[in-house]
Amino acid sequence: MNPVTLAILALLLPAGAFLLIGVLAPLRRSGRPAAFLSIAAVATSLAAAIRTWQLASGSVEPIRAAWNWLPGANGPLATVGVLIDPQSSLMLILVTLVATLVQIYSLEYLHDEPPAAFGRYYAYHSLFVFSMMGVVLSPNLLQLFVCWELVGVCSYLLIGFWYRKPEAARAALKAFWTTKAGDVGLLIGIVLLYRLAGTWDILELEHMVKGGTLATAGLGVITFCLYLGAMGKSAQFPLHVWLPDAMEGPTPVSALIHAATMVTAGVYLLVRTEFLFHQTPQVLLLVGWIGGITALLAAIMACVQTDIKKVLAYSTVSQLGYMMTAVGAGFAGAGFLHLLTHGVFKALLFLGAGAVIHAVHSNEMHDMGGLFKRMPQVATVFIIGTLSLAGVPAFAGFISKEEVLGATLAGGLTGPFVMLLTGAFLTAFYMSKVVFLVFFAAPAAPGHAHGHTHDDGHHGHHGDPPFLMAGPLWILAIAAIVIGVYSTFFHHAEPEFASPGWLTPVAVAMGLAGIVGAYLTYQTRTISADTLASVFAPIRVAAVNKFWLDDLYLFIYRHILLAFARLIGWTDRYIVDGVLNVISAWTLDGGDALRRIQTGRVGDYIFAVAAGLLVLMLWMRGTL
Amino acid sequence: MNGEVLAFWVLAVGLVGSALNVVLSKNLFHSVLWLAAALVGTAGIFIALDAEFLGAVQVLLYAGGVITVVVFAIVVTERLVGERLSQTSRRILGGAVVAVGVLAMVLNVIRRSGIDMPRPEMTADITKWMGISLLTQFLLPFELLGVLLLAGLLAATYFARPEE
Amino acid sequence: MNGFVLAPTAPLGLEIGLGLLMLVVLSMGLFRPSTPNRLTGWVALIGLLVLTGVAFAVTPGGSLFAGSFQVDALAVFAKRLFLVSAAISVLATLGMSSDRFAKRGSEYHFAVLASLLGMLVLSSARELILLFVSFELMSIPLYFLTGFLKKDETAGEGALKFFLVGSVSSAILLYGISFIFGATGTTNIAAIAIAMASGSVFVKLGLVLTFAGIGFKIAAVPFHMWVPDTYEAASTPFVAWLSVAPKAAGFIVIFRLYLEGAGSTAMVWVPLVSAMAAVTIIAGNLMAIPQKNVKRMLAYSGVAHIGYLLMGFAAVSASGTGMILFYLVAYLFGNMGAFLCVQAVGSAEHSDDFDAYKGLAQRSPVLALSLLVFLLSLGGIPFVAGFWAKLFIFRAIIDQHMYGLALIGAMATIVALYYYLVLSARMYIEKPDNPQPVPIAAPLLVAILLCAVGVVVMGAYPEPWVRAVMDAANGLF
Amino acid sequence: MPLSAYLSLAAVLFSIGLFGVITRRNTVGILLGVELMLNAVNINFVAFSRFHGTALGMIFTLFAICITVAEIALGLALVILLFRMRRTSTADHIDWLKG
Repeated sequence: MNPVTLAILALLLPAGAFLLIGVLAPLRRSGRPAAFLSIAAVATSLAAAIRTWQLASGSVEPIRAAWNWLPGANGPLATVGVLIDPQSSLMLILVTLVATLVQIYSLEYLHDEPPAAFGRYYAYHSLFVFSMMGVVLSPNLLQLFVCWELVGVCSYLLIGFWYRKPEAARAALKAFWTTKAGDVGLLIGIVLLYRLAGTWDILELEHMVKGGTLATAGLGVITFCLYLGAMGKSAQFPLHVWLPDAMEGPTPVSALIHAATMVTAGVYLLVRTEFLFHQTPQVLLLVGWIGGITALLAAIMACVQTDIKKVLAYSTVSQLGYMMTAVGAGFAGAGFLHLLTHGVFKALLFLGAGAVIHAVHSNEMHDMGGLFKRMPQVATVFIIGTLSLAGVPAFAGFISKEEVLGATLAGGLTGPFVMLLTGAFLTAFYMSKVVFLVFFAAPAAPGHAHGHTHDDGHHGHHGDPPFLMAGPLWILAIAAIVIGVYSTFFHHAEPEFASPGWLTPVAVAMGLAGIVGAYLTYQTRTISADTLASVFAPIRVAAVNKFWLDDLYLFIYRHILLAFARLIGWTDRYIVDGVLNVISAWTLDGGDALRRIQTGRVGDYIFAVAAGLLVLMLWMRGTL
Repeated sequence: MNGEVLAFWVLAVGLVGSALNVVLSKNLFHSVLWLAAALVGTAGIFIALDAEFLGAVQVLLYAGGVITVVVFAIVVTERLVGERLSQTSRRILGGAVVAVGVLAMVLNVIRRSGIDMPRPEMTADITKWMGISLLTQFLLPFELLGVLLLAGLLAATYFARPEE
Repeated sequence: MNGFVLAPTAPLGLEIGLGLLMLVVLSMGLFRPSTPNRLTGWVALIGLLVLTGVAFAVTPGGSLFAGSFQVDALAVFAKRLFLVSAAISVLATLGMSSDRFAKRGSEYHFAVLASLLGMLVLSSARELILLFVSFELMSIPLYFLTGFLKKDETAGEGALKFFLVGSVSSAILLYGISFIFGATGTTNIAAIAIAMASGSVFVKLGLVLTFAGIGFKIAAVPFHMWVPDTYEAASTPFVAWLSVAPKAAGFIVIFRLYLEGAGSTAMVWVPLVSAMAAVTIIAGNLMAIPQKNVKRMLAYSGVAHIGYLLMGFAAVSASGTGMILFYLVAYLFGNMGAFLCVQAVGSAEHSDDFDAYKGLAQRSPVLALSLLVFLLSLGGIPFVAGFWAKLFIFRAIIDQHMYGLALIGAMATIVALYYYLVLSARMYIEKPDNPQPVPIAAPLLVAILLCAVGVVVMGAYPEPWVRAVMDAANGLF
Repeated sequence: MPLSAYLSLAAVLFSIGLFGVITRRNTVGILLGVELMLNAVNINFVAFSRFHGTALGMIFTLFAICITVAEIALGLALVILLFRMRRTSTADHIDWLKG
């Protein structure tokens, strides 16, 4: 099969699964069969994706296939199709791989859900996979936008999966509106882009930029708008607030959507439209700085979290900041590389955390501790994930983080570079803290044990999880090691930029320093955590309060938006409604009056025909 | 004044008179008879226009067939209800305005058309030509007409037949 | 019989096939009179499906009888449309519970096929005699079909009204044709087009009269008054067809006479047609609002849709014409589907009132969802077929700078949404009086789902349909 | 006589028929009006045909007459059906369907 067929196959299988599960109510309500269908579809997609990548990496030119969707006067207004190049095919593998593993993992994780909810979960999942692949493969920005919105809807549905839980429902809404704010920017951006370039096709746009036929006037606004969309989706400061709350969803969802795939869509969009951003250096600079700020702030916030999923969530925000900084430095390739490796090990970390949560029925790290003995497998894979994230050589995150740091330096973003370097230390610190607190430190006093329990499930597995959960963990862990070893020792791709020789030792030292710091603080307690807290008190307070951003938003919401809404509401009720009421009353009266013409007497009908004829003749008498 | 002109005027006056009676007569039965007169008058017009075959068709089919059917229908319905069918008119003013309006428009167009071409001599046997072309050029509408009559007949018997 | 003998009739293949099918259907009634069975219906359906398949294999080209019968792209397109709609209607009829359709199925289906034969010939007719005869062949069985349930209190009334208004209109139409013939001395549309270039007043008078006659058939205001009464009285699967196919046929006649025949003279028509379109849209939508009976509501909304189609005609352009065809296809699926849903609910509830639809979503989710999709399509909501249809029509007239008409059309769309949504709210928000699911006969369900698929597919991927209609329309310009 | 004389006669007959269909209360009366209108049309066709020196219009008339026959048979059958159900042939009383 040729790559286009394969890619479309990969795209349509989950869509088909979604339709089947969605339409056939008995299948959906049966639960497990729906799950198996969904898993079979996405696993086949994975196989197709791998084959697509093999075929695509052999071809120099990107493979593009498009069909007309909206016909227009001069050529199609919009097309649908697929664009296959190394980037999209790699991303396709990441999406399908993580999706497959997460779906298998969920079989066990959501074991206690009622069958109908189970079916619903897999229906959403299939829809998500389809839409995400739609974003990845999209050859034009319109299709990308449609799929982008679909992805947002799926995220909303899955965050709110336990919709009876008020926090979940609120978190879902928050995620929806925050990302929507960015999406409005994106929509404006692509509409403006069409007015400027007359096309949405990525390859054509790139061609225009290369040929110098694309006007640069106004391009800055467009790229800024595109960036706004990416900012919402990829949780960049200050639109990152939704992502930690999104942890209310089931943990496998967090692993798939809020770590590995959907949140990286913003980065992917920027990678895709890199050539446009290169035309507008100011916007690129903004991207870099905001990326750096996001990376640092989120890392700080991660240090003070006590909920294991929240730590991972802030860590994700932070890492997205890393990717964005690389993009902002002008080296999108480095950001994309980090996107791929991060997808693997962050999914691993989330799924590992899920296994822990599943066992102890709590998200709070106080309730955990000393779990290494009870669940050695989970601990091992979690440590592998941590080492990857900390950027330790021979693990997946090492090379990609080096590249990001090198790219930032090469791009001249010294300020963000310092932030990222600090962030690297903090990353290693908070991740090691999690590892020590959860797996090695002595269990907390039993009195602490009943924190608020978040997850479902009634019987805990006090031990390593069953095969369905452990299998995906091991696959991801092995992938993280293989990628790490391969990239560290065997594959020295010549980077697009030269990084100074001191970079690698410094970066590694930062990571190690973080690990050691955490070891001393949380394992041996050589350094008192309280002392640490008091030393960094101002930062700590700020971090605990999420830098008062939520409060600021709340203030804006309460005092400005609500007042505005009241004003609008008043106008709506008394002026617009008044006018509408008058008009609709006229409409209804008019309808009623006209209805009376319809007397039911055929003579009147004939009279209407004859009179109509006379009117026609009188009208046309000028030409007769 | 030659024969054709005389015939035209006689037929025209007769036609208009009987047509008016068709639409104004109070008695439905009389209306039908006046219609028969109008149809026969039309046959005369056809003959004046050298369409003898059509004239014959008009008398046989229309004046013969149609009128018989109408009379039959009236008799059937009168027998059903057991009293004479009366027939009155309403919307007379509206009807008159519309009818006169349409007439005025059409007459105006006829007056302005300048269509009055000379009447060509009859060169061929029209009836023969009609017969031939019905089975050649107009074979398709001719066949369709058969289907149409069959469908109309089926429909008429279906509606008129008392419920089985 | 060999190929040599048959070859000259090849362009008439579909019509001959249909004629044979009619013979079979009729003789089944002759030999087994009044035996209740639905065999004739199935035979008619299978025959129609075969003919539909053939119609989709036919490529344009070929003519007979000195050009009076021509199988051009428009004709092929129209034939497919007529066949598909007839097949859906016959399929739905097979789900009717009334035993009259079993007892007198032969007559019923014969009439459907006879009318269909008229439509098929009509779409190819480029000669006035053939056009008129096929037009009448299409019309007369419709009167019969309207009154088919003659034991119903209102069936006869609906048929009589339809018939009386129809025969007056038919007389006016024929009067118009006589003037067109008189001005040119020929009945061939191609020859008329040449003769019309001079622009005789008789031609214009003839076209005015003809327009009134066709106005009845397509139900443009003020020639529309038979529509609600007839629709309410007749059996619903037939109404589904009546609301679509004869309207399409009316537009085919309009294309033949006004675009092919009148050519550049057609521009004279623009103000008149625009005004008629505007009046039809406004009146149709307004009168639909106070309706309590869903069939009447759909009847009036159908009148409004004719207004949109006339808008496309007012554009007098290839794109306008093509978009009429697109609209007709979208309307075929949407409107037929909606009527078939009415049939499903009506046969269970013995009522076509809005109240019968209370809580339908809880009773029969699939039926409610289908009806919702049809209503959304008729209302022109994005990403269902009707949206593109309206959008394309608007674009065609905006291309001609007729902004006022576009504005009226757009505003009326909002009014239309009102009554479509009232019905949707009944289905989705209110609680059902009776929670039992609505029983739907399998053939009816299949027909409904076919229409739903059509609406959704056209909405999701309009491109190939647009290409098809533009191919059909381009031949006229 | 000139062509316009025949056309004018037809126009008068057509208008009388139109008046009839509008004003008649009885359904049969309306049908008679339709017959008058069609009759006028036929005169038009034959007159045009004769003056153009072609038989096309006469063929048209032939078809028109036959179709009219079918139509009137159908119409009268409907009238009888209605009469049987409602005991009336007055068009204005057949008004159950309205609004």
